[in-house]
Amino acid sequence: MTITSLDDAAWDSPWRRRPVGEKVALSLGLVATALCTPAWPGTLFVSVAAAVAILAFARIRARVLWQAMCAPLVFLALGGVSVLVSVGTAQDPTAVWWHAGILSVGPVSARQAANLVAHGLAGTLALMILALTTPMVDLLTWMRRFRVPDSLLEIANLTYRLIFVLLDTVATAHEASRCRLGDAPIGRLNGFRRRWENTAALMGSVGIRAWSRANRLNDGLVNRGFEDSLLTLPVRRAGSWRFKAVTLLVIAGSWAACWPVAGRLWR
Amino acid sequence: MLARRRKVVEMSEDPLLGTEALCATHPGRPIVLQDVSVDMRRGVRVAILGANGSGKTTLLRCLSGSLKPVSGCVRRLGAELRHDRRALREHRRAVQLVLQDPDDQLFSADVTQDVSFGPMNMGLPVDEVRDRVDRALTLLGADHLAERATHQLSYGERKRVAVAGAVAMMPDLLLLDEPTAGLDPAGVVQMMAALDRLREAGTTVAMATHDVDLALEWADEALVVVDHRVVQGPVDELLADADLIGRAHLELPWPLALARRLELPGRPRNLDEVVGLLGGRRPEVAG
Amino acid sequence: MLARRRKVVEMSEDPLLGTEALCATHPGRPIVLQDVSVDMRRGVRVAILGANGSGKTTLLRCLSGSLKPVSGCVRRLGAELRHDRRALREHRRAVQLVLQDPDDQLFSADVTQDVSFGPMNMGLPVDEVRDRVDRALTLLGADHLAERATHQLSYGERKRVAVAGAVAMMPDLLLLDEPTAGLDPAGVVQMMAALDRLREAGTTVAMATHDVDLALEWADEALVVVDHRVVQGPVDELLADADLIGRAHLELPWPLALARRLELPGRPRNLDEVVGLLGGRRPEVAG
Amino acid sequence: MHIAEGILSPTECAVWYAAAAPFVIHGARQVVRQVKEHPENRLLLATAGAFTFVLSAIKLPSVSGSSSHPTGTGVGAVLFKPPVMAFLGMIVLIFQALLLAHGGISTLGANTFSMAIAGPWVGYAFYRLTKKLGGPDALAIFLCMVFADFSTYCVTSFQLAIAFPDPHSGILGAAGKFLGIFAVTQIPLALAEGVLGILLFRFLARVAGPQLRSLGVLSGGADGPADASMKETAGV
Ligand SMILES: Nc1ncnc2c1ncn2[C@@H]1O[C@H](COP(=O)(O)OP(=O)(O)OP(=O)(O)O)[C@@H](O)[C@H]1O
Ligand SMILES: Nc1ncnc2c1ncn2[C@@H]1O[C@H](COP(=O)(O)OP(=O)(O)OP(=O)(O)O)[C@@H](O)[C@H]1O
Ligand SMILES: [Mg+2]
Ligand SMILES: [Mg+2]
Repeated sequence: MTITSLDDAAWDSPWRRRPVGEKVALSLGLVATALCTPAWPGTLFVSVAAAVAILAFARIRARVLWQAMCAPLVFLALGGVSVLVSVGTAQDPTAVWWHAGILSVGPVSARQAANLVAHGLAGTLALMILALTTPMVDLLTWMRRFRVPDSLLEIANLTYRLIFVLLDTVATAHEASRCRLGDAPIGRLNGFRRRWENTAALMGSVGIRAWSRANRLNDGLVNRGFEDSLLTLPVRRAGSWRFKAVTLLVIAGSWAACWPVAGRLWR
Repeated sequence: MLARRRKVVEMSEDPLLGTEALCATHPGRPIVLQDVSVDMRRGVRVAILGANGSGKTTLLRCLSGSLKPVSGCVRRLGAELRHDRRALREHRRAVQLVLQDPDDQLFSADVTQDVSFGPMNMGLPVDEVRDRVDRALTLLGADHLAERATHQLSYGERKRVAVAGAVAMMPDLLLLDEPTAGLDPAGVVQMMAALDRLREAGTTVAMATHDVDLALEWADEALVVVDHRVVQGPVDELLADADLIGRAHLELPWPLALARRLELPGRPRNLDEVVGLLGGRRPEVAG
Repeated sequence: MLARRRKVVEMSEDPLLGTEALCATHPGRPIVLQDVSVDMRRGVRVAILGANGSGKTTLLRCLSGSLKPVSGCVRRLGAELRHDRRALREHRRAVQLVLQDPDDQLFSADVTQDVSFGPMNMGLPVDEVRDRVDRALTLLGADHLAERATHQLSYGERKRVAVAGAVAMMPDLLLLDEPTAGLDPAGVVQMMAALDRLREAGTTVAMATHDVDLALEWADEALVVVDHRVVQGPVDELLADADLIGRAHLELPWPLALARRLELPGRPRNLDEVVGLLGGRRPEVAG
Repeated sequence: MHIAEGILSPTECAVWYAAAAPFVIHGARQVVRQVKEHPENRLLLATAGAFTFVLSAIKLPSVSGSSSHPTGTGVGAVLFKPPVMAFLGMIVLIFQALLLAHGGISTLGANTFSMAIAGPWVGYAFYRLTKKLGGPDALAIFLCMVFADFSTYCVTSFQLAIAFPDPHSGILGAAGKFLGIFAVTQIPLALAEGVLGILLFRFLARVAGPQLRSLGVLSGGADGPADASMKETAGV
């Protein structure tokens, strides 16, 4: 995955033109469901609903979703293992399935680990609905209605734009450095010391360029009449009652279905 | 004195924008422009030429009001430009500057939003803004880009969107800093065609450029920045002046160079005129 | 099959660098270059031409080893380039790429330090590095800049320092991405003179450019990137091919355009050749 | 190290949001004020945010070949002061959650607390302390970077431990486990960033000495508030 593949997917997604509120409701509604319902079967419903929404309705390619999930999966695996293996002497050695020295795996820790992975997986999938269909800027523009101060949103907006400008700079500067052996200097330990210095030089020069870029962008905006706010046209979007109804149904359904299986509605 | 007087009289005819004894520099630098008096008249295409670092961009920034001169002044329609917020706001509705690097002025994530920035700042109603955005994009031949993400555009596309952002403010005068730099030859032709459409729609255009062939072909007048001063005159005259172009780090455009080498009469500006001058003898050549 | 064979034989004569059935793209993008087989021979000046976004830079990046092809390969002196650290290090001593924007590759506070960046990474002794820096700066006509701070240089000066940084590595082949973009006309002439000196010193030079007049005048061969493929051939032949330049978003260079309009025989490459072709008739004109 | 979406219980999410809120609101207030006084600071703050994000695209050199990325909260704390970093850090965390799937929205409070509040404040405290004791710039910056990373790592481990206490040894035991597991990557990273910080500031001192001095980062200059000095550098 490259640093922009989620964003690229979001810009190209067929759900791009949906009202942001609808997508936020669906995505965060499912996140909340994953958080609050019992891990079994709540997280399963959420995972399935999210995956179906992303792959079937928002038509995101499975590869993109898989790439997006890689990093969180590593974290969940690490977290899962550390929770699964508990340390310390158990009061009742028969209550654990396996032990070696002070390490043991028992039903309690196993349940915890399963909970962690299930909740994490469902939550991340649910969040990906938003990430893969809504470019950051749409979200930020949408947040205007919550009376978040304009200047804060504008900073976030500019951050978004500058991220791409800077990524280009980093990529080209990095390449220029590699061309002159900046990443593979000759010397002890593969030129370890010089490599560090070269990395610092790269970061520093990108930082300085970023700084001057900011000043030039400011000049450019002043030219275009920038005084104290960055107003632009609001985007027109058509809401859909069907989408809202389905959202409500899916969330309420996942919740309700936990009752017969788990016997409770809270985790 | 007399020459100066004549200038003032001439300006009062229709001086869209001009400078008077303008000196300008950047903080902590020696003087960049000294005692510059130039003017841009409605409908006259102006090319600004000069060496790297001579001060073309500096001149444009003074004209657009974003750089305050050290002394002298900028005049729009005869009135001196003050550098307070009100006056500048007025000025920027009439005079728009497009910077060389489109990334220096595209700040918004999508194209329509970005182009709408200027008109929104003017406080226009939303429908009028939408209309202007559409028209600007159409003029630049960029309407198919309206829904795209800025950062996904190619360089040439970003450049056109940047110009559209200025055009949407419907200025009387559009100042462009190297609008064709980095464009492929077909892109240059398209950009020039867009500028022609603009001119037909009533906008006067001036541009800084390093391309002397293009300047000779397109412009009516040239401003040559050399040794901190600016020489103004008909483009073919200035570009035929060997002494001036030497001092200004320019080169003779090819039609003039060819005319000189062949000792042709007149100053052809483009291929057609060269062919016209050589024309009489074509049958011979073909034979 | 036969054509392929012939190619291999030809390459074995002196293929400094080449590609074989190379396909390349950027992560998450559709294919940029498809099935590209080109070669660059010692001493042959190559111009790379094409529309914005056609893939000129992408091709240069593949050739320099910094972009790994999707399939196919890059060959230096007949041997396939592997993309491991050792092989790349070897490759980069022989092939140097200078990017378009000099600010992307100036890392140090002063010019000498910056030019020494590459040689120091090669682990050369300090005296040798000093010597190379001096020679590189002299070749580029920039020795007077040695002591200056990088951020105080003008654009044209920064560009020359950036090239010097690559030259100091003494590559066999120097790849330049738009080395004349943004330079004033005199700066272009100087840059081209520096490239000539480099060539005399034994370095083969290839450059991507949008300036068809310059390409016609300077280059021996052209690589035209069009529709994801690359056409290789003598520069005057390719640039006279109306169909090709139409598809590649190029324009006819003026000497060829003039020759065509006047139905002159041959393909003049520059002013002198045009004058030569027209020469017989000069007295008439003067008369 | 970001806590993934969904794994904290609703109560913990709420608690961490509440813990982070005062810092973020304080930072946001400062930002709003700065921007009102100097509209151009918008661009500089956005650049700082973007730069912090983009740092994750730069790989740190390593002997082994495994890759890690600098987090840069220490640099931010020194250049922009911790309150501003609390706000910028949160923005960057939102971007990371939605652009890179690192972290999440329900865990945003927890992540903000560890990365954008604890890290910068602790790092900055070490930085000020070293300077006050007359330590050299290089040491101050090294300690700032190392402890910014280190405290982030500790806080995250405790946040996870509270969420998943060990059945036998309780929260402390769980904290030990998480600290142990993450130590493999986080301790070398912290030290690496410390070294990188020194090199970075040495580079900047050569290339942009006057600006840094006016920001009060290097010794021998005025120690002005961030907004005033940002204006100064903007003019250079
Ligand atoms: N922001 C700035 N701060 C300080 N000096 C500057 C700044 N911008 C330009 N200069 C200096 O002012 C002089 C004129 O620069 P300017 O950019 O106007 O030249 P130019 O004619 O546009 O050159 P180019 O053809 O390279 O674009 C140069 O010496 C340059 O170094
Ligand atoms: N880093 C990148 N990531 C993704 N796509 C890229 C990247 N660089 C280039 N591209 C895409 O690859 C294609 C070829 O780009 P390239 O830069 O090679 O074109 P070019 O011929 O050099 O154009 P120009 O004349 O504008 O320099 C373009 O469509 C561009 O959008
Ligand atoms: Mg300029
Ligand atoms: Mg290119």
